[in-house]
Amino acid sequence: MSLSAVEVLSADGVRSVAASMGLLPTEVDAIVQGLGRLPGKTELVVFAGMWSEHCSYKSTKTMLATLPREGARVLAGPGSHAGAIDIGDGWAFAFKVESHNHPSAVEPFQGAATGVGGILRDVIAQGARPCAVMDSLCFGMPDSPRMRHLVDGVVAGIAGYGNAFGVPNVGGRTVYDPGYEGNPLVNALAAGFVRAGEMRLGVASGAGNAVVYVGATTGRDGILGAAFASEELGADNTARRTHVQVGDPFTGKKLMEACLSFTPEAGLCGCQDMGACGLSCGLFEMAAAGQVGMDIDLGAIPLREADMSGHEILLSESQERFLFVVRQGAEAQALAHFRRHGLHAAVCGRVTESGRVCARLHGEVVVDLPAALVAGGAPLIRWPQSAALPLPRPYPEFGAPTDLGATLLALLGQPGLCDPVGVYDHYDQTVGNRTVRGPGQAEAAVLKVPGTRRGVALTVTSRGDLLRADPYAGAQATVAAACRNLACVGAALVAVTDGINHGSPRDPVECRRLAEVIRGLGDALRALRVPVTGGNVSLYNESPHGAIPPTPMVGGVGLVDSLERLPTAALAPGHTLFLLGLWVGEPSASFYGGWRTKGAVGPVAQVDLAAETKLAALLVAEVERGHVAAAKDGGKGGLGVALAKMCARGGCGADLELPAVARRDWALFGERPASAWVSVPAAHAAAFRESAEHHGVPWVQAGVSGGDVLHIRDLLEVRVAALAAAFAGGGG
Amino acid sequence: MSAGRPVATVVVFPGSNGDRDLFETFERVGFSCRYHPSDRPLSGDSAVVGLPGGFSYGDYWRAGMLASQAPAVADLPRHVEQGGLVIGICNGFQILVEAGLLPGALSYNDPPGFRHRWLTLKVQSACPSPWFAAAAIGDRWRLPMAHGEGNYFHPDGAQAIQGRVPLVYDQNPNGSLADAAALLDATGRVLGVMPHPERASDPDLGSGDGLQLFRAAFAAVRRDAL
Amino acid sequence: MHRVDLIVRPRTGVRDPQGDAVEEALRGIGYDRLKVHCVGRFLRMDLDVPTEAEARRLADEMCKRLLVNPNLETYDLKIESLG
Amino acid sequence: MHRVDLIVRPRTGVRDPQGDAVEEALRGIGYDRLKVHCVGRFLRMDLDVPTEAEARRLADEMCKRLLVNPNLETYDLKIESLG
Ligand SMILES: Nc1ncnc2c1ncn2[C@@H]1O[C@H](COP(=O)(O)OP(=O)(O)O)[C@@H](O)[C@H]1O
Ligand SMILES: [Mg+2]
Repeated sequence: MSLSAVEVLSADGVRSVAASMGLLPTEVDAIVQGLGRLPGKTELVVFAGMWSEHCSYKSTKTMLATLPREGARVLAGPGSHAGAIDIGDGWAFAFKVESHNHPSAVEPFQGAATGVGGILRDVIAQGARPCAVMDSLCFGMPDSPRMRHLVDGVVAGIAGYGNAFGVPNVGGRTVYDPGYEGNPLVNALAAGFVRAGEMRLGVASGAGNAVVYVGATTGRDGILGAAFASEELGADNTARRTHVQVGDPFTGKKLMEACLSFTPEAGLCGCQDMGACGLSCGLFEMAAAGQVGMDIDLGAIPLREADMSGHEILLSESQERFLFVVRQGAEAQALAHFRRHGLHAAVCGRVTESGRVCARLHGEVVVDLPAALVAGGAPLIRWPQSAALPLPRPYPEFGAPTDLGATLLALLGQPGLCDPVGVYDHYDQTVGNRTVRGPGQAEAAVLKVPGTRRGVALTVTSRGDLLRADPYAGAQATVAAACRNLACVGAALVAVTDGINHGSPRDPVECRRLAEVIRGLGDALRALRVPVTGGNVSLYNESPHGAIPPTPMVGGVGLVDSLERLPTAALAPGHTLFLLGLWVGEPSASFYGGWRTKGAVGPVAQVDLAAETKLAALLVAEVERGHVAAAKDGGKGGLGVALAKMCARGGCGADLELPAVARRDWALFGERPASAWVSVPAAHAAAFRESAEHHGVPWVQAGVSGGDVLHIRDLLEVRVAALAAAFAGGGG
Repeated sequence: MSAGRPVATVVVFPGSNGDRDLFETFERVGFSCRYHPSDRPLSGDSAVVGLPGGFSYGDYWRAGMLASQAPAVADLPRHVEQGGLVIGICNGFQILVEAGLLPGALSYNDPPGFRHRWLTLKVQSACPSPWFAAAAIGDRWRLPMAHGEGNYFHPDGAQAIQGRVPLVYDQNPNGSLADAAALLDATGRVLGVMPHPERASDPDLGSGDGLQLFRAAFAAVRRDAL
Repeated sequence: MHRVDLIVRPRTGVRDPQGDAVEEALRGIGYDRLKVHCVGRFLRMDLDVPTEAEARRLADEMCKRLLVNPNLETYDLKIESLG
Repeated sequence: MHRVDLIVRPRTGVRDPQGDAVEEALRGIGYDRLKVHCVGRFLRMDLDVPTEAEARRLADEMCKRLLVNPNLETYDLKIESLG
């Protein structure tokens, strides 16, 4: 098939068009070699999109391959729409994280909204009905009007999409740190239940089968958005404004119902969301996965604007669109099905045996490319890595504050530590009738498995502040935190999805950090025997202020055997309080240290994964025995802040005594992994002690809960009302 | 179809998202429940019709407005005349008001914006209604709210809805007239409620208080059938 | 063919929390010599009817049936012939 | 004193899901000779400034700073002296 004459470029033409679209000279060589001819204009644009970092993972594929993927429960791993695990009772649980950092920086509301819409469609493509979303947000300090506007826009966008779509938001993270000043992070995780045998594949098959377009119309939205997500943000974002995509949760909801009710019996052979790179991505990835080809008539695509060019149609990132492969002969009913749901639907081509995707517009061939070359043929890149990492600026000497109670109150009111209720009360948390524990109700979210009294626990963690100091230890700490959060609701971590947010890999220091992040994640996951089932990488998170701190986000999934004995994170009176883990008064990289020193970074406490494993095993066992009323792990703000949050949430005080240490401020507010507070009904205290011994977890029986004062002898004495007021904060 | 069980119908509008929650709740208290697309007239055999929560037509333009014109909604007056019960929850309440089955209007929350929150509500005396037959005046229920347009308004003020408000907010979250969280029609058979009783139908999820409404309706329908 | 511009706004006397919020936000960034009357909705549509009178009749009907809630709102129509 | 009427609507080419849904619903109840162009927002405010030029300048500034999202929207101002 020969390309339309207007598509043909000279060798020089190819080089200059390629360069203007960010393709590297080596990539142009690979294209020419792979094709055995010069690419045409539209073909080059397709390569620019499909070989962008966002779509091809060319800089990280090799590193990501080192993450553990195997596990007895894994039903679908990296490479599927969303990963999925077997959770028993005939159910699979699909879940995945996605980033929308760059779009949200440019257009906070729509950027965040379309981020949620996109990740929901990945879960739907897997065949699952979404049951929850979570969001992990990193912003600059919220004191400028510009940042407030950004925060409000992002939160409204997440709320706007999820609420209308009808999926509950069950938790997240909200971080404020100057490191994200010019480049916020917006990561969203979606999860859903699907009958184990009913998962779907993004694979085209069967020559003669129809390629069917379904959903919203195609406009000039976000063209080459994927390539854009692979660039650094310049100071001037205004020039990119024509790229903005608009989400439509109403159409998203109709699309979900139409997709989930379209079955193999009705002609479904394969399906895929048209996400980054839009139609191109759907066509080439499905064809490549099935080792087939496709003949496509771009003139059949339902357009919002007339006179769109071939490359605009192929690369548009208009939202709420799916591509289906439908069995030959079943087209008419399929189209009727989708139209009955109020969607646009059209047969736009046929599956062939050629292995090539050939697209015509007005009868002229604009693209004729081997599917495997486009989807998967991008040359991998090994950017140079610096040998050593610069050492962080260490803490200058500073003394312990005299009034630890006042320090606790001040810390508790900081943006990022105080209650983020101002974020999550914009989110519907209960639609769908599955939310057993939502935002603010426990250390991890818990969802009820349909038709059972069992639960799935979910958490997201991210600790860019620790990774700034030590990407390897920080990445491990991020995984460990996910494991601990789940253990606090009695769930063992069984699988994770990871979202890597990073600066430019072209900078050797950043590239080294990236390698360390992935090494840290991999080592921690291997030690805990937990697989990754999928994830997302967002690079080039840079701004005129520099690269963001490396910020892997970990979405952890665990199983709760019985909902009957589920702990909360709120203290109630009359229970025995245990401190688990070590009580040590030494400096450590922490929110407290950064706050006291205005941004210096201390030594990151080494993560002891054996200790984490023991702690988690103890918590899971004791929750299971019904011995745990409330549990909260030591995280950001240390054990002191964790305890204060339990008091504030429960409106309950405590009277405690702890071993003497050299620096009481570091013991309270320093951050050490493998620690937690547990409140135990007094009748079970002895059994709990025994169990802690048995599991090899260091413990202190610190005192009892009750009253309206938090009193830690020789350390501090603060009224619960004051804690609650500080926790209610102002920082959002 | 299970013989003998009274039938409840959940009307599904494009964009409804509480349809499954309502369906499961009807089933839990004993109804045989079925979904019904809003673009078709109602079939005559159900004892109860439920309009679910959600964002019909995306809540675009004005919540409930576009859905209020649906053929299934147009059939509701006949259903009520024949003794049938109706419940509209959240968006369903908005639709009932827009369709004129309940008086007044639901406007933007004051303070503005969508809010999700667990609330305490108080049962108060109102015209007799099968929905509240089992509830005692003064009972307190815990239900979640999740809406942006739940601010009940009536141009003639509070006396216009006197005796029609069976549930009031302990702490008014949205500026509703007379703290009204729910409203009955003159027959007591049509109920609009802004918070979500169907999401408080499983103690595992935080509260089972909402079940009382559905159990009462089931008992009433059963009694009528005898 | 006629173009219809419809503005729907809260009736006088009806509370307008959205308008209040916008006024507050504007004051918050330093505009103090202002009073926001109301926040409303706008819709532009083309009606394929021959006369302006017919366009107005149709548009009025849509407003009464659907687009305007008389308990809360009032509306203005602007109609223009597109020739 | 000047009265400002502001209409904010989606820029041409930008997707307008709201307009699409309203059109779909209007067609659904039998209005088929229509095309909804867009759905937008309306705001009416009074500005306590002496000249129309000053009112326009201020209103333009408010639009740029707060009321209009230039990524997606465009706007029209109508200004009237209240004497
Ligand atoms: N962006 C967000 N979206 C939804 N929920 C959030 C978000 N940020 C924080 N939360 C929820 O708020 C609660 C408190 O958060 P945080 O203070 O970070 O954690 P913790 O209570 O575990 O110390 C948690 O339940 C968390 O899930
Ligand atoms: Mg925690």
